Amino acid sequence: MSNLIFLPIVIPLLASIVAALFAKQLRGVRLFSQITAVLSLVFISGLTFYIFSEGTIVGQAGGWQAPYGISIVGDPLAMLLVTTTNVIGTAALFYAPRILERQQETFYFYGFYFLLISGVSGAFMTGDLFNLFVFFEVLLMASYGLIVLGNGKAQLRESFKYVLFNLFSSMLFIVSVAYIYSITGTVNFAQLAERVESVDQQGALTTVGVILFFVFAVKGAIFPLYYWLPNSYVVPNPVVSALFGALLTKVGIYSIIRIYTLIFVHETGVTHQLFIWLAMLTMLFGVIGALSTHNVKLIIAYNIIPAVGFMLMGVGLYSPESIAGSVYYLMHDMVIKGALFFLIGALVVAAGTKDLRQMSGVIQRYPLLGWIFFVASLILAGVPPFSGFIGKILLLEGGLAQEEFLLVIVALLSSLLILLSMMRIFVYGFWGEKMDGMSSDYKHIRKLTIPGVVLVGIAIFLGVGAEFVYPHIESISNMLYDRTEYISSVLKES
Amino acid sequence: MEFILIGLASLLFGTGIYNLLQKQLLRIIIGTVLVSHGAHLFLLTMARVKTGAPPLISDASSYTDPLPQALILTAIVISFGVTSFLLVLAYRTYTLNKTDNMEEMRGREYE
Amino acid sequence: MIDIIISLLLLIGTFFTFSGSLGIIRFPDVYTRLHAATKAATLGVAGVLLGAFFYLLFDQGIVSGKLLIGIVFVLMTAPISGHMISRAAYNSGVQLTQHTKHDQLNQDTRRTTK
Amino acid sequence: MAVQIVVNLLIAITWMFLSETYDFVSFFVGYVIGIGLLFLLRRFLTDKYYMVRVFSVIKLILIFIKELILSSIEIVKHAYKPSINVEPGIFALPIDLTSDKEITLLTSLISLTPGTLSVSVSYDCKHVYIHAMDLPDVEASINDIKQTFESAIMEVTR
Amino acid sequence: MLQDFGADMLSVTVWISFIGISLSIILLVYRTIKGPTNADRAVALDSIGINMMALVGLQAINLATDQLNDIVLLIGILLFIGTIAIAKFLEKGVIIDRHNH
Amino acid sequence: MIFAIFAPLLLAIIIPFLSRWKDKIHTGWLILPIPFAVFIYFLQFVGSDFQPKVFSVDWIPSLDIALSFHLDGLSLLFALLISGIGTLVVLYSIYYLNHKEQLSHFYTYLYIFMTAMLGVILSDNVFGLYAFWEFTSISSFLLIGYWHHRERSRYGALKSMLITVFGGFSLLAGLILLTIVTGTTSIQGMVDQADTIVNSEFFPFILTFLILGAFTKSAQFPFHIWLPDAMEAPTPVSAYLHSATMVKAGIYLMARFSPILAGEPYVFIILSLVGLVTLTWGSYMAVRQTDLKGILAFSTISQLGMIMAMLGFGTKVALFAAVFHILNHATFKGSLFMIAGIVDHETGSRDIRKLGGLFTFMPVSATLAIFGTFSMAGVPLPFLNGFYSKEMFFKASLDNTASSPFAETLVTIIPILAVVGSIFTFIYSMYLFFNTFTGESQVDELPKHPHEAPKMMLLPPFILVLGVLTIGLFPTIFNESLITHAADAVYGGEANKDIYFWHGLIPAFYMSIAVVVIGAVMYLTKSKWDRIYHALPGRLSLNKVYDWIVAKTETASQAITQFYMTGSLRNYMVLLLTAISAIVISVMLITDGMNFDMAETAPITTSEVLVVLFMAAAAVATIFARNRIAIILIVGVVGYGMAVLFVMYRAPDLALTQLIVETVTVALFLLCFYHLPNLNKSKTTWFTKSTNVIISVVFGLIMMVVGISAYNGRAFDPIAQYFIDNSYKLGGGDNMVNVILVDFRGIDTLFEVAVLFGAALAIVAMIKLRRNKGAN
Ligand code: NA
Ligand code: NA
Repeated sequence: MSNLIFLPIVIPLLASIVAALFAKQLRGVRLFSQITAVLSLVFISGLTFYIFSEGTIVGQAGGWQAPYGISIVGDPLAMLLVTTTNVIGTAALFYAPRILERQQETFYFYGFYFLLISGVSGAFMTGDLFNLFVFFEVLLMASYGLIVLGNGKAQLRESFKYVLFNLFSSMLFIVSVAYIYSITGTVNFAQLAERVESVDQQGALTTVGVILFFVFAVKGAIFPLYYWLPNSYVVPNPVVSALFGALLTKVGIYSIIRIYTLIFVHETGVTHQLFIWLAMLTMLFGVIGALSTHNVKLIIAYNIIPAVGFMLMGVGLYSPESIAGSVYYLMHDMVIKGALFFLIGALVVAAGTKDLRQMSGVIQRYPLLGWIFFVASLILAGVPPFSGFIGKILLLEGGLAQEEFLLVIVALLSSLLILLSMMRIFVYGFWGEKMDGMSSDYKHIRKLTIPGVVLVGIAIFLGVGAEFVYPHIESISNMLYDRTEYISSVLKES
Repeated sequence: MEFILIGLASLLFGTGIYNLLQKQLLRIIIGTVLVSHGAHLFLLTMARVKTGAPPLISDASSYTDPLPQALILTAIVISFGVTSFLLVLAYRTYTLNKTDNMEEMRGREYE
Repeated sequence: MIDIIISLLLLIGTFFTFSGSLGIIRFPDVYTRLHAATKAATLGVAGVLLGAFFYLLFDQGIVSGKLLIGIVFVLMTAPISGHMISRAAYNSGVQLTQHTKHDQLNQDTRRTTK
Repeated sequence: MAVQIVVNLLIAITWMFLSETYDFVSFFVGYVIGIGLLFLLRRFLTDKYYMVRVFSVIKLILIFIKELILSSIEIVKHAYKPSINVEPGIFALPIDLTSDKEITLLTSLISLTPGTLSVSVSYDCKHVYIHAMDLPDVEASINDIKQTFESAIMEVTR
Repeated sequence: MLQDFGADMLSVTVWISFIGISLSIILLVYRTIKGPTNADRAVALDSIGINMMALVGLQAINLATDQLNDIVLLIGILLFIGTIAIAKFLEKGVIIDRHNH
Repeated sequence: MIFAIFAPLLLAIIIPFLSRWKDKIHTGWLILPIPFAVFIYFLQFVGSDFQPKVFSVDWIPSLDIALSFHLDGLSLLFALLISGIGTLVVLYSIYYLNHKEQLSHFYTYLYIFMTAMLGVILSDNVFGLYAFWEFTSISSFLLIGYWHHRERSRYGALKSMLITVFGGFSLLAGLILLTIVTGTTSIQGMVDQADTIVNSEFFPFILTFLILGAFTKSAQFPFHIWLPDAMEAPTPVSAYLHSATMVKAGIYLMARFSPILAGEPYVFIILSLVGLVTLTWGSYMAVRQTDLKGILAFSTISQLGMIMAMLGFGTKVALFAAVFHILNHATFKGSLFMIAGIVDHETGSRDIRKLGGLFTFMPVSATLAIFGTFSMAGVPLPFLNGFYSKEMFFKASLDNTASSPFAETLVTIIPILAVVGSIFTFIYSMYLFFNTFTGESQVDELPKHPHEAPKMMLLPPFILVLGVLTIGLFPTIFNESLITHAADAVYGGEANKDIYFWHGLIPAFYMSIAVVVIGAVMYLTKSKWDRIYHALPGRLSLNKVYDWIVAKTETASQAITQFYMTGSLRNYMVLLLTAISAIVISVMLITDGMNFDMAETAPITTSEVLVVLFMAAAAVATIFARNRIAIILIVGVVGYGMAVLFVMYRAPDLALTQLIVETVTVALFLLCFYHLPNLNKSKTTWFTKSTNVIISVVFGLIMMVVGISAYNGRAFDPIAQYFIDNSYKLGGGDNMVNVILVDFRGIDTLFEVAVLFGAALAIVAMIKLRRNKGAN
């Protein structure tokens, strides 16, 4: 069983190679990718259910026991996120052929896609700090590949900035690993967790922890390190934006959740309080950005940022409820961001423009798109009974219980402004007199809408059917809060 | 000796950052290269240097910590991959945008 | 005894290497500097490496073929590199020092181009 | 020549099998024996005994090393002189060598000779342009190179 | 007696050589930075490589290991390739690079 | 009961599929039975022996969120209003809306709204309540924006949504705080712990959050501004939302929590004050309106203020009156909206200045309107229910006790404000009726020739007027079977029992008389007062505040975002580095993170120092180099220096790799920057340069200080010994680094190759795609 745990990482890697090798046989590759994605989604879902019921599976690569080898840890949190990743990815694969140019598909879209999935899954599952760096690089490299697929002026320009920011944070990552290794002499999460506790002089460790935080903060787009995000997420093809929006920043925030609940919890008064402040600023500046533009894609891209703020808020509050809130929100946000980027891609194709000022009455021709977008907006804003609401309740509960009133008010205010930014699209873009120049290719738009519909359906389920999901999230959060299970399952031999 | 090396690594970081803050594509990339050298050097230094024989099994009594070396090796190769990509990207960016000045590539048209 | 020979090799090698570098610093133009690089430095490194070869051979009992090949390789490639650089320098228009007396290449090139 | 080397190698390996020691020393002994055998059988060989060429190569290398040492000393002298008063210049050396291999070898060797450095080869391969560190007399330099290297190279290649 | 002297001398020599070569590299770095032409830099860089080979050789004596020989050889090969590449580049670069100095 | 609540929602899902028959039959007919059935269902509970009922279905038990419904008197009253008036509104809409419109949308929204409203008033679980609450906001947004091709509709829809959702979020915070304080999510459970809540340190926050939720929803001053714009909705919607449902949700909320809140000094002050201000302001504003629906909108605002004020008084009388007035207001306001719709429908205009003398053309409508308006005005006639509750209101306004000096002042001005507000109410009621139905008719100026509406369209307002009269004539029946139970629920015990027409010559009676007399005089001389009515910029100014906030949010967002999202890589880098530096330095200082107790180090040797020096020199030189090849070569020096360091520090494998990588990188550099122009002397300002220097230096120093501290802070032996011991034994190799790479940490290596693979693909894609596609 413990060898199966590598498959979520290895299958996409192999698929990536196959897809790249046969990239010119486009039809074959498409079919291969879709089949592979669906099959591995089925497999991973099964594995996840198994782990939910039977407990964490730890794969020690090459049979070397932790902390000497690299542990791939299939704990419920990791598996939950890997499953979500694959869900969104699979949806993206069915969206891609309809929105990508042929050129872009043949130039290794599918190769990059699988590489991205492999990197993201690896980042979720690894139990080793340096290995996390490696998986970061894998997923970043894949994202670089995806972002340059447009290969136009703007794409390349924004890609350059994007690559630089990530490169710099990667370097900071290495330095942080160096610092941590110097103090603790290990890079294994579980062993780090054990050792960090018993370090005498913790000031230096806290400082290092904060530096490491910034590494993830750049990837996770936390204030004030998200400058690279909006434009980099706007210039690529919608399917790429969807993958980015749903997966990339989430890896950063996942790492924060993991590391600042497992390892650096020795001085929460400093680190986690810092998170709370940054969470507030992230939410505020994110929505401010979302309100600042008439580019519909950019509105969605900016909306990634406040969501990150919400998740960070949960880590900052550091209580079982708030962590559960962050995890729920994380899962929810992956799904809904994927959906929104799909839908907004469809909207841009349908309306023939990205500019809200030139858009109106789209719903009159494309009611399904309009209504799904409307529901997606509500989900995003955390309106009950959808998925965003569950996470929000938990986070607010956590915040209020700790009397962080300012934080709660900022969170609610930004929820309101998120709704405003989304409703602006609905009211000014979908409503109104039927505009000229709208696409009349109903079939195409319909096909572009379907993947979004599926994801929105999942998001609705995550809210309405929260009872099927939440107990797992609760146990995940308890595991995160009480670290012993993770540590013991990884270090069981020693 | 380690403190001198830490100083050098920090200097590499500093100079790298200074270059990163410039306008020309080339300088910016040079900056990333310097920063990555600095990062690798940190990894080397923080594991303590010269504490024994090279990590090759022989009859020596003590060896230098091999783990950081393995990590650096991975990091070097990865940096190389990314830098190569970045170089080609810079080249393409330059040829398409017809400038190597980043300040002329702000791209505000999306707002 | 052998250690003394090795030491001498090392010292001589270092001396030549250092002198070559000094020449590269002090000589007036790229061509004269190349003289220093292709001769003194090459010889110097060959000396040091030979010292190392002997050390491994006699003190450690290791026959290090790679080191030997390395020496030969340097000796073989240094002049080629020097030639390449000087040609590149000349073709890219690097000026000779003002003290230069003859420049037949320049004259010939002018003749053929006219 | 290639055939001879292969034969020599076979002899060396055979020797290793015969002496049942498989290390460098026995290989070396076998190779030396092979050289001797080939020398004895040289009249039965169709082309020139290859060791002759090997000797000329060794001779060339020795010349080369000698020149290298001499020229290096020359350079070192200049490097430490308080003031550098040389008269550098470029001159054309007429050559009789034809193949690329030979010319490359020559230009390389020239570069290592005291005070000279090959800069360029003319398009018709009749001249090598040489930069000299100190060029008091062009003719003398030309003769010097022709006598030492060019003949030695020809010995090896022809 | 002589052997002891030789061993002592060797360690001193290696030390002296280390310093000599390092100083030599510093001189070359100066030339690399200073130029004035790129050809000068190429020469200096080439020499730095050669000096590095010597340095690695010294370290091989210092650590009494033959594992560094690969590096010596590799430096030699790379240096050659690199120098040729740079020279080729300098030669072609003339088209645009005319106003370099 | 669950079915009763969700029946409209279920139907809403089916409605779009019903629309295929819309050519044959108006969709409204098909769906009319549902609300009626719901009404009948709830009607069966009515009776003097009513006992609260509880129905519950688990939803998310692990979060203590359930669909648990508690049907008490208050809920029952509301449920009847919602389903009853809902039925009438659907019936009315069948005649009001043309069947060519997208009726399926309309009814879908309406039925979602109906379920949401029923859910709000029946939920016992606070999160259930909140969920339904938000759905009322959303469905009313859709209803208001039903004619979304009209700019005003979109504006009104967005405005109502923003304000009510704002309130909703606030309510959520309040509800969560309540669950934190009480440990239960059940409202009844909270009511049982009223003391815990009131004495909790969170109470001020709970109060603020709840009140904000209620005020925004119930259009209390100054959040009332969304309501007039919501009149852009089709009139059936207005009749429904603003008489009985949506706007009463806030009232309901305050009533629901009244057992906890009533009597609290702050509750008294805030609710009474805001309620009365809303009452006065709304009625004053209503007088100025010229649009029939505008008058009714502000009338609604003022009536809501009145009810809110009574909830604030918190006395038995006041609470009873509040509940009673909820019912009364629903009847007369519902009928008036419908009449206004009929007038609009049949004349094509709602402008009161163009209307007049319609009595002749529409006698039935006019008759119905008499009862509605006079009841609203509180004219003391025994068959008008409005008077009963108005009189009780006056009575309650005189019956307050003060607990603080401020409250004392308030207690004295409450009756005054009550009378003033009621005077205005009287005026606009008269104005509404007489200016529409009597006086000179201007038939020619109207878009349509007026005539009476179809009988069936008159039926809904007729039924409501019938309600007005029945309640007025037989208050006791309603009281015993319905209102008492509701009042008990609000009071949290035995509330007032009796409704009398004649209380005797109590002060309240004089107040009623004063209202009628002064009101009549002022109405008759209305033209003389016009200047006063228009003296204040009034409605416009508050709207302007809203518009200003929305516009400012947008422009300020733009300004802020454009200020720092400059697109300039350098600016971003500067911000990033400054932020990291500042925070890391602060953390270092706070946690005392610097550690200068020097740990053991390797000895310093000259040659190593020299190597370090040459690398340092080269690194610094990159800054000053002007020549592009020079800079590349100098960086090569640094790279080779790294290799030397690796050799010196016993890492031969690293040195090898570094050498190859560095050479290839330099070659690639040369290749890629082949065509680039030289690095011209950049025109950077002195300021830019010095910030660059400062940032680089500071960041470098931080790295150094943290590095030194981390170095000195070694607390454990590294795990290296295991590798040293086991590389050969277990890994089968004598080069430990290699063994680690391919065996212990094989995954690293595998994915390092994956990175190279990705890089290669990306490079190929970049180069090849260009050829095929060309620059765009
Ligand atoms: Na527009
Ligand atoms: Na629009």
